[in-house]
Amino acid sequence: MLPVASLLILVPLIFAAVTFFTKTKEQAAGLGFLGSLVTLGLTLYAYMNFDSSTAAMQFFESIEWIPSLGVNYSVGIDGISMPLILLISIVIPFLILYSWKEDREAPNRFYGLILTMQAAVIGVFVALDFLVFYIFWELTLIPLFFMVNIWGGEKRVHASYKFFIYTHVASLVMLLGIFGLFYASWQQTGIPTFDIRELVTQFQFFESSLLRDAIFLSIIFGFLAKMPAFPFHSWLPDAYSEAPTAGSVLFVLLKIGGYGLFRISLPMLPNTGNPDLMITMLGFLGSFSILYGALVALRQKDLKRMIAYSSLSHMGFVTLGAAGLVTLSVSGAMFQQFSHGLIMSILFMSAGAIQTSAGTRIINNLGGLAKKMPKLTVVMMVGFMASLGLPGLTGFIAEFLVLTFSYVNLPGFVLLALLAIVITAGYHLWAMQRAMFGVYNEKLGDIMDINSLQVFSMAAIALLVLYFGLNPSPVLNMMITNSEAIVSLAAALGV
Amino acid sequence: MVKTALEDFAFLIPLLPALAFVITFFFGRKMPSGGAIVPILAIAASFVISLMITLGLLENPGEVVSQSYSWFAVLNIGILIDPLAAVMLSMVSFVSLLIHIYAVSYMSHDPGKARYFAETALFTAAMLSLVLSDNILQLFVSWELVGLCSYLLIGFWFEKPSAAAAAKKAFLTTRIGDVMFLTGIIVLTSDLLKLAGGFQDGVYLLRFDEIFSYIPQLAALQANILGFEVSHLTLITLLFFGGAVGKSGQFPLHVWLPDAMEGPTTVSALIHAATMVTAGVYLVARTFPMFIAAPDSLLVVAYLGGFTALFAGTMGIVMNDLKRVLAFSTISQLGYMMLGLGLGSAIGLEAVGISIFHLINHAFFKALLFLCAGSVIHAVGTQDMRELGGVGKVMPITAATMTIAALALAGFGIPGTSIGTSGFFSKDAIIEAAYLFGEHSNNWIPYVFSIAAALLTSIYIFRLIFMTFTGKPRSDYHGHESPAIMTIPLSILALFALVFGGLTKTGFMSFLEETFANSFVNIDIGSLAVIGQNELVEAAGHEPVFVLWLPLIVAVVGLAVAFVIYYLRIVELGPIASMKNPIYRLLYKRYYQHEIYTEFFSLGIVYGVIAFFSQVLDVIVDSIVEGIGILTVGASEELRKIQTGVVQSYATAVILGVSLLIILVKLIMEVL
Amino acid sequence: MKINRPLAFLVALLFTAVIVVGAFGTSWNTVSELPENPTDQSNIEGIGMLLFTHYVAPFEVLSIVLLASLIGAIYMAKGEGNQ
Amino acid sequence: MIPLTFYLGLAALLFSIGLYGVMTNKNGIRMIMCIELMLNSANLNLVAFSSYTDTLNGQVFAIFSIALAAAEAAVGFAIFMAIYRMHDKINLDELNILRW
Amino acid sequence: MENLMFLAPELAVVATGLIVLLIGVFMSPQTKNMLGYLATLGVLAALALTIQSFGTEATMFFGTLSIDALSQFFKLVFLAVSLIVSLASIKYNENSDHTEEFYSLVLFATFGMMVVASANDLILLFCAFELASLATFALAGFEKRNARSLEGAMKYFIIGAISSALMLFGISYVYGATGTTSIPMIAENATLLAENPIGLVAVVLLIAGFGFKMALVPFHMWAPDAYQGSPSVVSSLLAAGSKKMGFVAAFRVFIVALAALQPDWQLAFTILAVVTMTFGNVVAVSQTSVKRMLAYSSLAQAGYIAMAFVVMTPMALTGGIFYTLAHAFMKAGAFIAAGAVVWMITSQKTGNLDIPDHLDSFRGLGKRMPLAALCMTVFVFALAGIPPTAGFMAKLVLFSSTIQAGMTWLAVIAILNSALSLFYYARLVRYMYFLPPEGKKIGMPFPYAAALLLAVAGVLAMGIWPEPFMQWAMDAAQVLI
Repeated sequence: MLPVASLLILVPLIFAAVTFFTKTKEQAAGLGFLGSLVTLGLTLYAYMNFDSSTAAMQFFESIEWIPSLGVNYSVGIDGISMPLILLISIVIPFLILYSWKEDREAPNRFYGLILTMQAAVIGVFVALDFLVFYIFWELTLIPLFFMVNIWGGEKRVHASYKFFIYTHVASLVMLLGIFGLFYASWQQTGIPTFDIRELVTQFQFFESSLLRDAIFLSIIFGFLAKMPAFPFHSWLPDAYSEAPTAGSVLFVLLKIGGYGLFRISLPMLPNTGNPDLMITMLGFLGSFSILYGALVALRQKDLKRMIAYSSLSHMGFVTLGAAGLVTLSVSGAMFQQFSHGLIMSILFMSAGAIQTSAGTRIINNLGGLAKKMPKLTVVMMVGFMASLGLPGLTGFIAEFLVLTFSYVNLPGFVLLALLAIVITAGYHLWAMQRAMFGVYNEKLGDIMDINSLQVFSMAAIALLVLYFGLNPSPVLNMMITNSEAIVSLAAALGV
Repeated sequence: MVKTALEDFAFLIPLLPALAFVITFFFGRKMPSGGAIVPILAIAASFVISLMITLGLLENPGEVVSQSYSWFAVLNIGILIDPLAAVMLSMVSFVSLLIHIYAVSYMSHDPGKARYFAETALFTAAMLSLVLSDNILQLFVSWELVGLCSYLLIGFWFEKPSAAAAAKKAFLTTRIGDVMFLTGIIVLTSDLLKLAGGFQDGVYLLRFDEIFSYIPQLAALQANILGFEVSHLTLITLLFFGGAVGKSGQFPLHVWLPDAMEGPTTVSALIHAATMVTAGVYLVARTFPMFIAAPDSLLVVAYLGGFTALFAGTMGIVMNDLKRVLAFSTISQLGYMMLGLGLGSAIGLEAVGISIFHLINHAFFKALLFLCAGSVIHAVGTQDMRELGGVGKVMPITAATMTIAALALAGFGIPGTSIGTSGFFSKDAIIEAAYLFGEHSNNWIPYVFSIAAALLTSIYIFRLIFMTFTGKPRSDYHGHESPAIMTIPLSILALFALVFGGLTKTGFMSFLEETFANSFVNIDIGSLAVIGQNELVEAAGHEPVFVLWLPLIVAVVGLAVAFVIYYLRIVELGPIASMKNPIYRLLYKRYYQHEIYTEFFSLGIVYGVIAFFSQVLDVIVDSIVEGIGILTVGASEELRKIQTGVVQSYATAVILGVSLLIILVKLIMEVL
Repeated sequence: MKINRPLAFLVALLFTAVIVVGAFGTSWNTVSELPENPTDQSNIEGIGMLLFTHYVAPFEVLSIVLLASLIGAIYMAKGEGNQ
Repeated sequence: MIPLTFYLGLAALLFSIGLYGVMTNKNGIRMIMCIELMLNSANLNLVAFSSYTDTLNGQVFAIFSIALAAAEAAVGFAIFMAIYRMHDKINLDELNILRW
Repeated sequence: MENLMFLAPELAVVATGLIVLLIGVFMSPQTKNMLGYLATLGVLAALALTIQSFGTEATMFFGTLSIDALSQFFKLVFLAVSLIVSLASIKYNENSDHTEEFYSLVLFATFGMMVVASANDLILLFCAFELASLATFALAGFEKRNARSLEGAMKYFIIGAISSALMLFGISYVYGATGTTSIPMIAENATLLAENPIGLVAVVLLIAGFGFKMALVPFHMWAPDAYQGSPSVVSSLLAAGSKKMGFVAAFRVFIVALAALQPDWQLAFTILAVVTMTFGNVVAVSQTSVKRMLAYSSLAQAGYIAMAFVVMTPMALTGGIFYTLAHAFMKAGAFIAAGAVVWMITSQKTGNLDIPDHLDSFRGLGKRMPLAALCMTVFVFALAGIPPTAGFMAKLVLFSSTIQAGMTWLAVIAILNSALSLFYYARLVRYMYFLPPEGKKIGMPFPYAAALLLAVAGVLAMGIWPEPFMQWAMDAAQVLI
């Protein structure tokens, strides 16, 4: 058996390092593509050998690292991480293909950063030690920062710093929580350890409920700000919309916030001082994010900003589903992460293509693009439909599971979220109507449709959206297995 | 043996059109006439399979086709072809087939015809899949797909801003209903979870038989909404009905339907007759056991249906657009169907029979009406009735078939016999049931609604006929009769519109009554009605004579009015039909729905107020973050000035620092 | 404003006050009588002894200090520019 | 016998005078003189304590500190000489190109 | 007779200094380059001797000198810095006639710091402190034709002299109250200090004296100017080396000698730490001179390390001590990288010659001097506390210890500061890699390259395999408790 978990980090990292030293655009893109393909191969290998009937950790590796602090390099994959690894491994090759023909400065860095990002994100997913987790968590910041800062739009510098510092603060607060967890457990057991699962288990034995609440809140703050959820989302519209297309896609692949929610926060939740309050808080943040994101998206003039707010709205489902704390609502939330990654990739690629071709993203300055860009229109339509939760596409499965099964515990919040569904459909269709349909805006001149590589990569992702929308079981089953483990833990405590 | 073999092909019914969609979408452009042959063959095959299954069921109604497969989690996909589904399947595939054939010619000049045929194939597939769902989720999925296809097809000519807007409107309006439907499913699921005590392996929670088996418990659950004690079942069924209201264009979510004619006429035919709008009626029929067991639900259905029938009729009589008149007619007729279902509170399961009977008949004559209208538009190039007139002379077949359709719509026939148009039998059945209901509960509102609507129906449809086909041409057009490929479907439909009702009148009802008592589910509607506090009465048959004749009389009166005004033209309409007349204006403006719905509610309240304040909130949240940044940079610029560069001031700082530190520490220590 | 004499005065005064309050507020541990060494009025010998025994290490370090300041001073003061 | 606090008060005063000088003088030489004053006031403290505690360490320390003060002054003067060569004056307050 | 073998590292350093000085006199400027290598070798030997003697414990010279884990650890810090600086200075002193002065001063300063690390008597401590100061005064002004260098040296000197006067004044009170200058003896007799107001006065005066070296606000005023004005290699020595001398002295004097006054100095350090880190980070945001920015960042880092005095748990002390080593590598390396850029600008005679370390000089450095840019990136990310670098591990231990002690508020302040620092560090990286270069590619001189790689190795080693360093730091912290 290959040490897949480690290889999944190492391979993209090595390819990234090599890519940084390439000279031409073709070399950089080619090498990047190769690296992402190898990673995809490894991921598929892991997926094939993955047993989705058990919630236990698979492909487990552990090496002692800093014994005096109880830090180990331990990695593994389970049903929470596998789908997300799959997601990023699938999208990155297509992302590279999509960007292949674009001309830009320093392509070697561009592709190198994409692979670095991939390695970092996978690192977060496989890490089983808080320190390793945190290290990769922080590492994800760097590629994104530079993505926005170098290749971004007009306000890129501002947007990149805002994102960088905002989420860094959030992750530092999370780090504080981790410290608290670490020391409290150390005091409890007399043995220092940074093992995620061990610490999460120890959490329930801490005597002070104030301490438990403080730890829980500070850790979840890091996650919520990363996802993001209202009201910690301020960095999102700027960063998403100023980033280059690939950067925006990398942002949506940055599923580490939600991942942390499932891996760390949810198992801790039942043991907090006042679980009901926490659940209510999460449920509120989730459902309010959904509604609020949709409402604000409705008023956006910039296509990419609209998509960014729609992303905020969609991530609300993750929070809401997690708060639902029913097996299927939690699975739905996990599936929403997966689905959101695919769908938003298409949307940002579409917006990027429009920006490149038409030179503007302001919705009212577009119009009738469907005539000139029929291929884009088709793919974009699939993306939009998936985004507004059309059945048969992944978005629906996730939203359905989340809404239906969160309703068991959180009926009020689900109703709030349901209100947003019409609005979601509204802003999507309205944008579509203004940008793509109607009379062609002659001011845009003669514009080109997307190139064949772009068609291929976007269509491929769209097909995946369709495939997993029709047949979610390949990824959903493992999510269910793991959510069951999480929920049964909560159920045992009577929450 | 044959029957089992047929069952195995049931999955092909929606799948073949879906495959046709894929093939036509990707390769249609390279095929002759946009690859129309692929969907036509596929739908033909679906029709054949449906028909054969239906025939098989007719022999043995108890043995329904039921197949279930696990989809994801505890949910399944499956096929359920019981009598209700079977007739729907046959009708949908048949009408859709005819429309497709017709469209080969109708769309022959359109550059996007490949896309057209692909989308209509998908539309049909979605509708077929909706009909044969054996669980509520799959039904919802198909339901939404139907919505998507309607969006695509209404906006088929997307370069026309009005088409794009209409498509969006259709999708959004039905979406409101969809959300209610979804909410219903959510409430239902969560209730079922509670009642079933969690998930069990192999039990598909949302399959209809599962759902129906929990009806008594569901009815017993009470919820308190705004101070009213409401049974969960009532809540769920009303939410379902909300979905049906959206899809089937009932008041107040009917506004999308008149605009939906922005698409090609064939699309309108498909939407109005076979596919989309009937879904809502089908949903209520499908979950009828829940409705009848839920107190008050059917009453709501009946009132709303009756009201819609009348309400739409009032608008129908003032419209000048050929297709728009038909659109309002559809809304009105759908109102009848809903009314028919709603009357189930008195007549029980028979309601499903009469309602679906009307649905099927309506499908034939409404498809015919639209296709005829399409034929006229195709030939003449305009759809404004004020510019038409005398078309009958140039398009005799079209005129004849359309007249038949109009007769069917108005419900001409001889009571007590089997002679009559198909619309006559079904509509009269509903009106009679309404009478029964009135007699039974002393509540005459539905009956009054239905009679009034029948009058209006007759007026507006004959107004249409007279304005279009008779008299002199009112504008300069060059019409010609449509080619055979268009007129043959017209003729076939006309035949059905004429005789289908009479032929199947009795058999149809009894066949449909088997829907809820067979190998899949076995429900005693009577006991459910008791739960729902609905007292059932014995079937019809002893109504007074005037009840039987009144609908016909009303129809004839309507015809006469239209004849006098629009054929003989002996009444001067000018002062009445002017915008100065407030009633006319109100009707012509369609009760100011656009102003209320779009401009006031959507743009004003939602976009202007709620979304605006959300955006303000967003700016505030963002300003806090930005403010911290600006503050830091400002502080930095100010604080660096402390470092003056003069060494003496540095020394001062050091010494002051020492003194102050001592004092500060001392003070803090004293305080603590 | 490069040099602010009143401020400097106040700061110096504050410093004095703090020190004086600190020093005067302390009950110092002092011998009752100043020590008298009858044989050697000064205590050079004692200091010398300490310098070369107890404090030999600082003494050695001091030699390096002097050397270093020598080097530094000579280097800095040497006016190569005028040569 | 003179109380110890007299010495301490004197030393504090001398020290503060040195401080005041450091804070107000422009001329580098004067500043070094003020610094010497401060160091010597500390020496005064040391010697006084040495006497009043009957230990010799303080006096040894004072000797060390005198030597160190000399070395410090030497380096200081050397730096000022270099400054003088460059600017032809040693008004330290005028050297403020490095700031903010 | 004392076993001088314990002092072998110190002797090696001072002997090398003397030899360099001596033979330098007789060498022509062209051959003086080898002096640098000689000095480097000497430091290397001392380093080897220190590491070899890890674990030994002894007190020498009548208890005035103590060799223990703490002193060993800090000797390691100083020697490491000295090694990096000596190596880099080979290039700086190329073709200079004053190589011997430079190296002997560097080595004597290093010697002074090493003695401070093991000083167990205030007299020795003071003398050695002065040695390190005096040697570096001259070094700071080593470019005596450069107005900035001289101005920096002058400010450094004036504030340094005032501080040593303050320190001496403080020591005199400690002596007066306890009657002794020996650190263990003070600890035994500190009751009088603890009970009287003079104790607080003495503590603050001592803090002022050490704080001058540590560059704690408000005793930091000289630091930005001196760091900016001095030759980069000297800035490196000041920021990375002599700053740590302040810390080791403070560790010994406060934690060991004045343990009885812990409430006083703990409070004082609380104020100073918070003010220092906040001030340093906030002001660094608006700096355009990279060396000045590094100076302010150095302030901030001093604030972090000072947290060890506030928290005072074994973990915190371990963290603080670990941090000093980490910071030594990071800051030494960063200043040397800045020095390489300054060299590039001045030797090319293009760009902002007036302020050669201006941010604009770093434009496109990734293209002009790839190695320098890469190393600088590592250093600034380490300073910002981005894993997997020494800075991260150091912050991890230090910040986490505040949580352990229940001082969440302090951790929050530190963490917000740390986040703020990202802003200016990231800006530097952006200039280096993502702005177009304003000149051609320059070959990297070997000494700079070697020094930078050495520092990078240190930073990464501590970040990736922190265990041995952590153990040493723990041992060192054990001495204090």
